[in-house]
Amino acid sequence: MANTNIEGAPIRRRQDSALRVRLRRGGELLGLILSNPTTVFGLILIFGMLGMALFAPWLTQANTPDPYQMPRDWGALRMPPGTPGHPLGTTNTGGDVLYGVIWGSRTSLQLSIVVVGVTVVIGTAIGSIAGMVGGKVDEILMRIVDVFLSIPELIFALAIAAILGPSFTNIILSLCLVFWVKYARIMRAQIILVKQNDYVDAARVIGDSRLNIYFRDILPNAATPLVVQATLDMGAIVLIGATLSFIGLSESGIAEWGVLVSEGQAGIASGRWWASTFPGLMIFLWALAFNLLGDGLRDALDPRTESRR
Amino acid sequence: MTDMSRLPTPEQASEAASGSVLSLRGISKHFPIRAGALQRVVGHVRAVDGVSFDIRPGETLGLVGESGCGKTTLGRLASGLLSPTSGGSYFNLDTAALSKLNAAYALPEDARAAALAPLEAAHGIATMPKAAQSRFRRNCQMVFQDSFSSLNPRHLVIDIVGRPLRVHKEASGEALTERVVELLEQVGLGRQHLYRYPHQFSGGQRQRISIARALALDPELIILDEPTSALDVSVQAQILNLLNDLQAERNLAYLFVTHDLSVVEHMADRIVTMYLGRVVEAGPTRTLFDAAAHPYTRALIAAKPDLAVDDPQVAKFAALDGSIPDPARPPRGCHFHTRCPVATPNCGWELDDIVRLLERSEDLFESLSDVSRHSDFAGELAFEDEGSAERLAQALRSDATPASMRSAMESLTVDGRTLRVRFQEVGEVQLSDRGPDHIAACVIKDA
Amino acid sequence: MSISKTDTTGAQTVAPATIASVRGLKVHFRSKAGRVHAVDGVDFDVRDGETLGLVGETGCGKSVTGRAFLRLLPVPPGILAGGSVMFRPQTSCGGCGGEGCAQCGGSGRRPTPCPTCRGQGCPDCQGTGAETLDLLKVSDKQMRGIRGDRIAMIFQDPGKALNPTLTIGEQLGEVFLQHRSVDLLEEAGIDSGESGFQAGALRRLAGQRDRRTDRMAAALWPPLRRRAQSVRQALDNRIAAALGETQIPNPRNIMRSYPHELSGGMRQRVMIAQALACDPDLIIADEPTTALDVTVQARILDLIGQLQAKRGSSVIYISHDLSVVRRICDRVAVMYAGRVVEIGETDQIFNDPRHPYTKGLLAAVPTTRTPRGKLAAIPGSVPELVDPKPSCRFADRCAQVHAACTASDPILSAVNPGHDVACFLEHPTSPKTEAAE
Amino acid sequence: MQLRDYIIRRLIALPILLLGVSIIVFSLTRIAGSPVGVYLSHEMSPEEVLQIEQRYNLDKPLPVQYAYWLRGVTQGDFGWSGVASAPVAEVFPAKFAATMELSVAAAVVAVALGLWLGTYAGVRRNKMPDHITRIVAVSGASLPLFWFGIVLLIVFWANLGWFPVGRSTNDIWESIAHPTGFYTLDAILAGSWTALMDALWHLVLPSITLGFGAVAIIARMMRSSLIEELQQDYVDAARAKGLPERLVLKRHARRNALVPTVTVIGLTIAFLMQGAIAAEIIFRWPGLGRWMASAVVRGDQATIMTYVLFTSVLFLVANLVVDIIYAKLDPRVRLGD
Repeated sequence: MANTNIEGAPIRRRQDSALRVRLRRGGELLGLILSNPTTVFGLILIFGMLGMALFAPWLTQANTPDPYQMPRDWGALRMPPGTPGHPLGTTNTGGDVLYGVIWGSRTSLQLSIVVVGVTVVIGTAIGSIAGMVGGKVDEILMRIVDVFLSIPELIFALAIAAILGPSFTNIILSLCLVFWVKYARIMRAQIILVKQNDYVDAARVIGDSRLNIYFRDILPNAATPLVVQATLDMGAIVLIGATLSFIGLSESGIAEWGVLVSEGQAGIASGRWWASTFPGLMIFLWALAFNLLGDGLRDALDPRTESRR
Repeated sequence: MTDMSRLPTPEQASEAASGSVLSLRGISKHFPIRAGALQRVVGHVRAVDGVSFDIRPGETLGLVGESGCGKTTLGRLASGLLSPTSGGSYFNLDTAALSKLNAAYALPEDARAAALAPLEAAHGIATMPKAAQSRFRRNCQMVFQDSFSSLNPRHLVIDIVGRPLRVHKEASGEALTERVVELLEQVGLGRQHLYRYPHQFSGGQRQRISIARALALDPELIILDEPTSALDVSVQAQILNLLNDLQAERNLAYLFVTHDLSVVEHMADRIVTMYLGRVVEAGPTRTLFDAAAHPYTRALIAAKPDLAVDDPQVAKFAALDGSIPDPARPPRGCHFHTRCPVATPNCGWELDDIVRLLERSEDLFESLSDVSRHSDFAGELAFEDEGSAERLAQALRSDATPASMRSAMESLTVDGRTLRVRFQEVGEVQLSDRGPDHIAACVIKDA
Repeated sequence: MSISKTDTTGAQTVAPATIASVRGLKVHFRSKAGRVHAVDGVDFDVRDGETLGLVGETGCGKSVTGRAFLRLLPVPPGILAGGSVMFRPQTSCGGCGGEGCAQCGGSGRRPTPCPTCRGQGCPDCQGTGAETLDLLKVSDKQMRGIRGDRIAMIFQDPGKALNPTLTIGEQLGEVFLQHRSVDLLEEAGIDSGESGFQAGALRRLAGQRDRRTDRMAAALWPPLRRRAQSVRQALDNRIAAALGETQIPNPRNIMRSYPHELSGGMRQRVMIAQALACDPDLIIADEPTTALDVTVQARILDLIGQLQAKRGSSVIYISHDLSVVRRICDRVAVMYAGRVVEIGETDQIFNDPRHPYTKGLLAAVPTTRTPRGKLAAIPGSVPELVDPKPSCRFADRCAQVHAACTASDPILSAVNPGHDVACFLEHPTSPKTEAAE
Repeated sequence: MQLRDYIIRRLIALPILLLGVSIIVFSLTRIAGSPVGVYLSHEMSPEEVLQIEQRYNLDKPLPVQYAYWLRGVTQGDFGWSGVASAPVAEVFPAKFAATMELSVAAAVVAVALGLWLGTYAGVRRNKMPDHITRIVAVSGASLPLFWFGIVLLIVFWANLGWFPVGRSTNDIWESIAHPTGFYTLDAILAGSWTALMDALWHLVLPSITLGFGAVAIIARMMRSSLIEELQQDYVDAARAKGLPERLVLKRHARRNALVPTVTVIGLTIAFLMQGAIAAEIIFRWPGLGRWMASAVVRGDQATIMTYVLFTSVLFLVANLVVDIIYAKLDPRVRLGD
């Protein structure tokens, strides 16, 4: 609904400036995002886990020399939760579950930030080139994308990681190799969509350069779905990374949630449920938090899906 | 490319004493149609097919036609947003240059290139030097139909209206703000609107912002692509008045693309009517409304409801039969003959007209098994049974078929399950003079 | 209550019967900014057999008013905030069997007698003796019986109002199956007295109440299949006839095609065929030609006019296009910001407009006579209807605004027989009461 | 584009895509080094190693090696599986049957439940069932499948003892013949009630584990597209005809809402293939996934390559089928760009 009070706008608007208006708009948007309780819940979870990752060395005694290796307490194997010194119990090999849960958040943060960061940049670049240049270039790039998309992503990443050899770094590398495709595709589709808007033509009629039009008109209006997807993937990457670790593609003994679930698996027949349960719960919460935030962003940023909720 | 030499004749050019802002000559835009497993190009949609006209300084040229006639594509070709498949557009021709251009196009095709070369170099949109191109870019602006889509939702009004000035480095900082305020005031908005987003405005106000943006570089020509068709009448009146005031103040030329005959009658000095990618008639507004030479123009005008008619019951609905034919395979001769109420045998009746007739009949189309063409005008239609062929022949000889189509048939024989038919061959219909500054493409000359 | 035209002017001529009357209709929408009064106290009558034009600009509430007749409002956020829509369904005239006679005024139909008093006149039917239903209050089941049968709707964009995944025949057939299954069974030679599984299954199939077992039986059991096919045949004949009536060439072919395979004009013909399928008493035409080209528009308007005249149905023609309304309507109601501001015979409205808004609207349309650049534009734009104060809704755009305009609501009252205006310029002493309670 | 043309186009593209996939996979394996290791033992001399390299064409340039490998693949020679100590082609069918049985069970549950749940919630928008469905959907998308399986095991196997792990009880398995490799089918063919119950009993937990995520994905899509369709004009038009709400939903809205949902169902094929790996590890299900998992850990290249190739064939074919169904459901659809 158009704001029709414009004609009689009060004088105080005189002091408006572009910055002020933009800030106000940002504030309104933030308000819109925060008006959804599930989004707020997601954000609280995210801040909680980020805090955990940030303050890990203060929450637990960092293991030396490598804090990402689980410390082993050979004197307290297979202890249940509530054991003094091991509030969440210990694993078969005496690893402190709490330590794994806390330092695992750091590992997960590393994983998701590196993979999402790298793939968003690569995907945006390739998708933009395909969408903006079009023609043969687009054709070739999209055929490559098609080949990548013919393999389910987890299986592709699994194969790459397997061939590179089991290590957490290789998991990151393999996920980077696989995930850019999705962003390239979204970006290209978005650019083609946004290009159809008359304001792009209007900018051409003015005589603005193609690069300017891309950065001022196309990219900002095309980015929304990418931002939403990236948010959702912050969770999804951890989920997939943990699955790879669970299958056995990480070094064993590192503080990583998937590895811990895998180690704990052996004990469940004997009733030792804790070693798998807590790290798994963390994966769930991590993915849940970003899913909630992503959904909230989508609703707030994309007017079309307003009806979808 | 058939009739570019017809328009306008050198005599007419001399009347246009002040030259032309933009001249299109034989301009075409064909979009490929792809089909089959390998997506080969199997044909072209001739969205615009050999169109020529001039836009004179300070005038409003109305471009009318039904949806799908190519008027929007033509608007985009004129603004340089699309590049033509063939033909040329020439910018800023004075009287002398315009008559040279017309003389060149009057030459046979093989001699034309040499005569055109100097004009191409100085005035051709695609061929002129960079500086001249940039001058064209500043002097030819556009206002779009959809005011939602034509303003970037993430930009403030000051950025939108000030952008042309920034791009062409005309102003910055405080000076830019003042220029933008000036422009906004010219279109009936003001300083208080500088820092607003497009979504905070109503449709009419957004269209005003679009107009302010188009005015920023002080152009000579603005292409208006259905600027008011998304607006309510009371707002439309505001915008039309505004456009008119601006034209008077700044000696702007408008190319007004619209489907609304009332609006174009009100606004235009001259009108060009298009049908299936071609110009069928062009002339001064009053001439067209009082004495249109082409039956299509007449039909459009008659279909226009008008409040000024005193007794509405007298103004009987004038309506056209049928729908617009497939632009990928336009009818031969006059494109309009399939729907024309006054068609003659010379209008280009062809084999496809029989197929169009068949599509309307209950069962004959089903029993049609094969069509073999000798040309567009002659061929054989094979049916699954003899009865169908006979029935079609009867229908073609009866009143169910337009009289002009019947007399266009040179022969019609039934041979078992096959129907042989030959129509008289007719060339493309050319635009011809109908009076001062008035041309039309119709085989009936004494309308 | 506003003054009813028939009461004040009924002296010399017999007042035309009304088929529907809207009184104090209020439809509100919930929005973030507040309660939007989209329709805010609308009164008008629809006379039997007439075409009533409902004109106004975007957002004036004309479409919502039209949809209220069929209760097709999104709930939530739409709220029926008050008023009534009274409707008198008709039946075929008993005197002539629908041929048209003196008894029914040649229309071939007459009002259904009131079930409470058997046509004697009682409070239920407001003393008219004709069955009178408040469309806002009838049960859902009764509403379904009215929709498509007694009141039909032609939508603005036939491209969106036809289901893209069903064929034209399937969509048109639904109307007949829903409202005319008895006739279909009769045409297919299935006796109404017949009982047993076969007859039951056939009845369920023809009435769209089929169960899975019925469909399986109809597919697998030859005797049932044959009879189901004859019902199908009867249905197809009806569909083809309905399409043929709208001058669609080759209806049997069109039946098998999908909406996207047809041109816009053709689709609108299908919509019209669907709306007129059951000979409704009242047709709501919501901007039926807005999406079409002018040359096609003329044909469609012609067609609606012809078919309406043949059936004697009444039409509410909703449009923003004054020139079209002038051509085809008997009477016109001008709406602004959720209210009817002026209503009268077409001639009265176009030759003697009284409300400043109507005058402005007419002057804003470019015509042959208007000199260029001299269109009389109405300044400003339509106000937002969030929690409006009592005042003339047009006051802030009106050139002749005075103190009374901003103080209270003007109400519709007669300036001439059959011509009502809601404006303080015409009725300086207008009572300050609201139109509805 | 015509549907027939489109299918032809896709069928032409299929082998080309697979060729692309095989090149990627082949180059990856060779990055990691020569696969000669599979054939070697400690006591071989350098000459013997050379001989073996020659025998398997491992001394040739990479493109030539690729050509030899491709020729082998087309002839059904997928190489030697180090993990299974047998040729890949020989082990494959039995494992394939096991995985398929699990995936089909999960898919049937997921599609049926997902569509029902999505419809149920979409119709009751913003009411209690809708909120619950949304919670189920979002947690389904966030739940690590392997952990969910373990939790189920902890509760229903380790603590309650209601359900078993593995694919079968050994002596019951041996009591019947296995012509198809699908245990449930075999049991039905053999007419053995005990075997059938045993098969189904073992299927319950793994198929719930595998299907849960897919239910979430499908329900979510069905819900949102149903809500979108319910707002279309033609739904109002159907109501204006006097149709009861039941038919408006069934014949108009739900059918059209299925169109985008079908695409998502196609994507869940990939989801099931991926999920099967973890599910099979947890439930000791002797299928392709578990085989792949051990191959991955031990660097068994032939198995990995075969598995990747196989899943992409399955995935591409499934997507093709989905697109055809899509075109059938929606006659407007203009396939391809």
